[in-house]
Amino acid sequence: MLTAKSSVLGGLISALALAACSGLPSLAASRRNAGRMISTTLLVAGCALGITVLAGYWLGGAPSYIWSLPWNSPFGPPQIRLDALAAFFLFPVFLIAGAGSIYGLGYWAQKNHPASGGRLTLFWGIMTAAMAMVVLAGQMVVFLSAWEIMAMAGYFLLVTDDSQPNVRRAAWIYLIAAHLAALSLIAMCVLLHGMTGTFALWPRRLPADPGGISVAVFLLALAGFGAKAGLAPMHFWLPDAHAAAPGHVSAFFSGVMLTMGVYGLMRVAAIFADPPLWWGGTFLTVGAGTALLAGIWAIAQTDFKRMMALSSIENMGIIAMALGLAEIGISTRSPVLAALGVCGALLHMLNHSLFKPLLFLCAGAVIHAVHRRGVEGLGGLARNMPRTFTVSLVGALAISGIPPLNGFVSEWIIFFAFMVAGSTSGPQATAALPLAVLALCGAATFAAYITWISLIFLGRSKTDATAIAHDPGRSMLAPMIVLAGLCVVLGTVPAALAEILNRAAGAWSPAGPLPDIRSIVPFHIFTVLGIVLLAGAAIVGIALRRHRSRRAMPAAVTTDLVPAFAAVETWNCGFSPRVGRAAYTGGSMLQMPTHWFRSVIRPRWLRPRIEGIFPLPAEACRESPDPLLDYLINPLAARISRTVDRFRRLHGGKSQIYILYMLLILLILTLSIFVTA
Amino acid sequence: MIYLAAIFVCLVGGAAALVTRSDKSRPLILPVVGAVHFALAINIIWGSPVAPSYGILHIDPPGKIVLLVVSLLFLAISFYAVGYLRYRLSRSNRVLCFCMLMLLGAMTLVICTDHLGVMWIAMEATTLSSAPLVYFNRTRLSLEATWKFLLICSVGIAMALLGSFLIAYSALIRGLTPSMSIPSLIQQAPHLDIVWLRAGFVFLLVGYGTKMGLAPMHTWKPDTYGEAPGMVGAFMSGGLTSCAFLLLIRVQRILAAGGQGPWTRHLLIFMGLLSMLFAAVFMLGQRDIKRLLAYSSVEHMGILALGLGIGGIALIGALLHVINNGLTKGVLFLSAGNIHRAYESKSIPEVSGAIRRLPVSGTLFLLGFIAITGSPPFGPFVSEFMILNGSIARGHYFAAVAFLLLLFIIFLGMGRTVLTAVHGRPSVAARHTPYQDNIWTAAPIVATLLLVLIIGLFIPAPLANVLQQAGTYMGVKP
Amino acid sequence: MISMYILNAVLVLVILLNMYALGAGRMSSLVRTAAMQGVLLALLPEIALGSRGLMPFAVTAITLGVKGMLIPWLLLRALRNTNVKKEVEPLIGFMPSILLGALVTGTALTLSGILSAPRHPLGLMVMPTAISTLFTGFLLLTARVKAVTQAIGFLILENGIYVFGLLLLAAVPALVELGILLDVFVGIFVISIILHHINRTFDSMDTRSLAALKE
Amino acid sequence: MFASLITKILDVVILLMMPPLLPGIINRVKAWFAGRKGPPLLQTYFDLRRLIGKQSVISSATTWVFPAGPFIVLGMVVTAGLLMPLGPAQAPIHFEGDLILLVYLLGAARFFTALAAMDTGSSFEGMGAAREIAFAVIAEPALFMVLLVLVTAGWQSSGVSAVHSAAGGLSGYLSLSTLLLPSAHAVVSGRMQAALILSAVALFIILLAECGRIPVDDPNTHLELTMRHEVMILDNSGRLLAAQTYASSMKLLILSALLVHLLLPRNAGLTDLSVGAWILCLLGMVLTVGIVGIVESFMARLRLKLIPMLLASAFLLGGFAFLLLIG
Repeated sequence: MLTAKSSVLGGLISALALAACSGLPSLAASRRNAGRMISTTLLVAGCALGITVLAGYWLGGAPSYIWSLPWNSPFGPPQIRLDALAAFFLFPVFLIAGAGSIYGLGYWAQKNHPASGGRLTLFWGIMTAAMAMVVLAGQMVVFLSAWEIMAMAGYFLLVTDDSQPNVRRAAWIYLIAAHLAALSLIAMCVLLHGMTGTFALWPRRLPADPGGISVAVFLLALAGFGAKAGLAPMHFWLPDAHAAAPGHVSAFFSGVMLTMGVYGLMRVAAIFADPPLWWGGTFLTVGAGTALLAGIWAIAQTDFKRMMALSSIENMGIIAMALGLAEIGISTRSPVLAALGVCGALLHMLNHSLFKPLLFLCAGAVIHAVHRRGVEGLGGLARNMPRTFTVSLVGALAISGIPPLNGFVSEWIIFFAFMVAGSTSGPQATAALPLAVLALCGAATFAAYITWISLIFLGRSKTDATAIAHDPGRSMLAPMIVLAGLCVVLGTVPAALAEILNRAAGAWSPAGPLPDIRSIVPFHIFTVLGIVLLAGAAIVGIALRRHRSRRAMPAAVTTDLVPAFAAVETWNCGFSPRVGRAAYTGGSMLQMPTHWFRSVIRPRWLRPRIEGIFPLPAEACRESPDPLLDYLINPLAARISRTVDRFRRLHGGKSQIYILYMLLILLILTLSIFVTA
Repeated sequence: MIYLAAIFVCLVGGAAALVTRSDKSRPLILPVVGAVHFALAINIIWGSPVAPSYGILHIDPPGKIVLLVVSLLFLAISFYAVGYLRYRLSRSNRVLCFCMLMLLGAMTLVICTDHLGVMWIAMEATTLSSAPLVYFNRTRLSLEATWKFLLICSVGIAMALLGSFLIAYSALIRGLTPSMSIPSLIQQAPHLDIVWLRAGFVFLLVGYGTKMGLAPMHTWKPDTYGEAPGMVGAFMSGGLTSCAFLLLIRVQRILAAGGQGPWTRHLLIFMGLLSMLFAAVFMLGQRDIKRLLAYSSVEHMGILALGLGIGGIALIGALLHVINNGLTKGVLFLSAGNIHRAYESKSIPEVSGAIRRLPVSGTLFLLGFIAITGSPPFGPFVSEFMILNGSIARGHYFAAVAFLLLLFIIFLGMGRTVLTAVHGRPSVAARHTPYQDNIWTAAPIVATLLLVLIIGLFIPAPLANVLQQAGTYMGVKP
Repeated sequence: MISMYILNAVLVLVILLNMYALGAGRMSSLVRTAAMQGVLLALLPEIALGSRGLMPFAVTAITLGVKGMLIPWLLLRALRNTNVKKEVEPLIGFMPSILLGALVTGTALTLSGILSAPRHPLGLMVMPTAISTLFTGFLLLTARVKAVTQAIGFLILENGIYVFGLLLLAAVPALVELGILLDVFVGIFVISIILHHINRTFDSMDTRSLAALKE
Repeated sequence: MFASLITKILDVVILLMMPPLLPGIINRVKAWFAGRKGPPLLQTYFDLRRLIGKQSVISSATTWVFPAGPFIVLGMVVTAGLLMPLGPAQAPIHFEGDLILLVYLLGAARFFTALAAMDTGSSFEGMGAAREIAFAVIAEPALFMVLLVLVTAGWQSSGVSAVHSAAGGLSGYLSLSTLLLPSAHAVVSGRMQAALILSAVALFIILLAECGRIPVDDPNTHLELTMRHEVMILDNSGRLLAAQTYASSMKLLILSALLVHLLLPRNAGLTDLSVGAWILCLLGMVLTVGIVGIVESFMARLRLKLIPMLLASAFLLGGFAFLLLIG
């Protein structure tokens, strides 16, 4: 007789094992497509099993389980724990891993990439299992191991195309950040162990910390998890990494790996029953700073994968802000604020891991179709790739928070939380000020995604790169459609998640139960609104159904809603109508805000010299590399390596000098003899 | 006389190597001796609950750990050597095989004695028997490396001799009967003269620290490991240095018994961090993969010294790290040796795309790098985590911060070179060299890496048992 | 008592030889100085402590043979074989070297009361001599250019340790003592062989040509 | 119940009927100041009727986004309007947090306007869309700041802090219909009045920007380079143009209603069916657009690079108002 507990454990372990080993067939038969198919099937089966187990777990009331594994380790038995919060973070792991691997069948087809395809599949599976393990870990060593395996697997996914120097460079920077994060977390765990005397994770509701260790724990957690989540200033690895990785890997990174940082931050935020107010304040400040910077940087990008990566950073900042509000709610004993904050953070996390992978998959589909990454030179793809266009539009609308899509619901909750925070008396009301950042980010996201959608899909093509483009195959399209569907469903029926949110928030809350989110947020109104808006859109759609005009005009069409369309060229002030190149480009579309914020964005203008009476054709463009990397980290690294080079003379090859070193150290140590202990 | 048997096996093997004529069949002696030695080592370590003692021959629990590493590593290297030497038939391997076995014998003697004088003799013997190994390639550079190795290690080992004398002298000056046997020194320890005892420790630290490769006495290491064949580097950096560390553990125990524990700990932490700092500085921008590994060895010796200095759980961590470092260094040096063979160079940018050129060795090298930089799920992570834990538990916050920072810098330095070497595309010249991975040169590395992985996942009960013995022996409260 | 006089006289001689070694300008005289020092030191236990049995006597005999004849012969051969310059090339001049050596020796002699064990049968001179000799060895190792000089420096360094070891003859079993000596000899022997190889390969003894391995 | 039904119907009627009047008022005011006779007050109604009857001209470069855009925009704006109390009574739809939805719906309208503009592939529409979305980056935070001031003022004047109340005790304090309709029992301070006036000034600037009026945009000129909103709908004709024009005038109505309600005395205690109050509100809106007309008569369009400054000052005014309120 299996108990519910052991069946959940068994199911999860099998799901993880399936995922972790799924890459082996593909690696073994790297020249054949069959291996890849088996691998993908295994992975999808594992993910489906995981989701099924999770569903059963939710239906069973999401109790808190702890398992100790019979295992010999110097740090006590490894533990796995599952509670409502962990289960909440597990869902996107399985979903995106499964969807992404199916997408990868078409995107990184085995027949085109026999060597790297196997590797990619192998590390995809390992990454999936490791991320699930990060969430499930109930002991420091298990957690740190899973964390590092995740980071390393991420590295290998990133260097899938390692013959490209820019890919290697991005992967290297990623690895530096990942290692920095891992070391911070190791230090954090060691300090936590010093504080609690146990290796178990995660401690909850500790009484106040009399020593100052909790400060270090908090800051290290912020650095470690913040680096993974991409909170500024530890975000520097993120844009390049996402831009360099294959499409579905970027989706995986941005949709799931970043949320592992969020997960850790949430766990750390719940350590103390009565956290100091500055914890929440710090989350809020860091989150606001991150969101603001990333939002502004995002609009300056012309490489749309970089733009999406920056928008991921921005969303992580928003989540951190919401978490900060929740923490402030706990500190100020305001359960309403705490519930709003944590539910906003959780829901936005979930939403982000639906629409951001969707957008990356769309971006990947476009790259797959036209073989270029920038928005420049594209346009008019909506005609060649109508399905991709539709799902991309859904993604862009969702991330811009347009009702009735899912992004709207979570952003609404976070705005709401801000307004609640602003209504307290006392200085903590200033916590509402970052509301402006959230609004600015919303508008910046708008701007960035309108630009992306319109320059790629709308208007006319600027070059003939788009001529051969077409919708991708079924294996790529299906995951995109599923994700887009989920965006719509969660936007219209958010109430379906209310119970899950309640439980996850309850599992998080370090200070007693939180109010039911349904009593604060009018989910049913969103549903009504969603149905009305969707119905309206459907009516417009039906009414606009084109049919041939009875009149004899060529290409003239008419519809029920708008009579007698006359199809002509766009009015262009009398200029040659078919010149798509005169239209706005990625560089020019958002030039104005880029110019306003140039002191923060620090764009590089590459302007040609135009001289003479008959100047040669010239090109101008703008680059917006990461300012932190460009103006701080790289120069610093160069300076350090120069300094280090000076020390290398110590090892100059002369044996006499080497013996002199021995004599010197002997002298120094001899002097220490006379130091009394 | 199981200890003598273990040493005798090496001597017999050495003699056989000298008389064997064929360069092709001679290397086969190595695995045979390795296997017998390993069996004997297992017997020594786990054969009886209390280690037997024959006069000056005795093994203490930390020695068991080192013996395990040395024997295991030699076993792996001996199989590798068979494959490796097939590619080096252009020169006689008689001296190489002979000296490898002598080295093993000397190391066994170092481990299985409790007399400071004998330890010194055996240690000097390791220096002498490894010198011809370094000179195996017979190039100008290897000659220079041998010269420096010999000179610096000889001076260092002379200091160690002086240190041993000084410790005995500290008894003499108090009117006690001088002795160099560790049990009697431990007995005398509370009555020894503090200044001379400390002086003895300083000289022993510098002396055996030289053999270990602690900075700033590490100067021979990059030259030697850079010029010696990979298998020699593996054995020296994994085995020889561990033996030197074992001697420091034993000496530190005498000092601790004399009430000088805290003072020695400060010295050891200082030397440990200094070594890590030197390693970090020289690893940044290091383009030669073998020299890089040598500095990594300096780093890990620093970590060992640090763990010994911190004590408590960190000491257990250091002992575990002896195993992890030894085995991982084996993986790294052996795979680097294969890469060196395949590229006929050991520096970037000549070496690039190793994963494409040598799928097995390249991957192993990369995994070894991941392991040695302390990433889970490999063993070094566990031991480094224990050391870090110990340093926090015992209030060495500065050491903990410095440790983490230096680990990060070292990761940067090492990663840059290793990743450049393994990724990318191999040059045309490198694609046309004769070397290809084969079962002899790849399987031992894979097996070693698996062991490192196993230790990272869980500590097998027998090993945990020995670690616990060592902890109790060193006075670590559980 | 007479043996004490002889002992002290020999030790003073050893110190003087140190000074001479620091000031020696020709390689061959440097080699001979070291050899002479070795011979004196080998004879010392027999002189100072009287006969202690067969084993120590054998040790003395071997030491005499190796230090007094074999090693000087090896080193001189290495010097004779080549067209290397026969002069010692100092990094720190001869006079400063002697002054430094004298300074350390003087300090050690001044502090001999503190450094030495009370009531040790060998008296107060052993410790200062050991320190002086050790320092001389280090000075030759670090302040001379040629590889051969370094080898000689190492030889003198070992002599210093040997002097110190005289204090502890009782503590060290004869077998161990023999082992130590054997190791020292083999060590120097190997060094000589390597020197020979260096000589052949580089056509010089100059360590400046041995500085290719560096960062 | 009956009263509320009446007011709701009244609200919807005003929402649907009144918007085209507002541009007419502005034009008349401008004409009066210019000493011209000006177009009839109801000119926009005539324009709309005529446009609905006309045939559209559609570029062949477009996709379905172009013809659908104006209708989606209209739908979004109408929905937004249903959330805004136009008179002294609750809006037809009101719930906790509807003010956030209002901003989002207006944002969605902007999204589709810009998207439909970009669908033509013309560089002129591109220019308009680029400016529209760029200005929104600053205008949106400013608008939210004003709303934050409104919420905070509403809570302070109610004397309850929902943050400290236990589960589910928000009772409508985050709804426009509660916040904008002052109750007689409200606690009012001078600080609060000052903050509300400051934010009203900010809102007025936002209104000028959002509705494309001088000094941010010039709705009358046909020099494409100076325009923003008009240039975005340059290719629209027939019913598409009608939908856009109607939607933009409705946006003007919504924002001016918000402005009027912001300036109502906080403790006025208006009742649903008081005719005087209804007239007061409607007159307020007329007055607001009248002021817009006056501004248009006396100011020229600002240089493009100064517009962000203007919007940023609106944002700062809102921020100051908030700090004043909580200080």
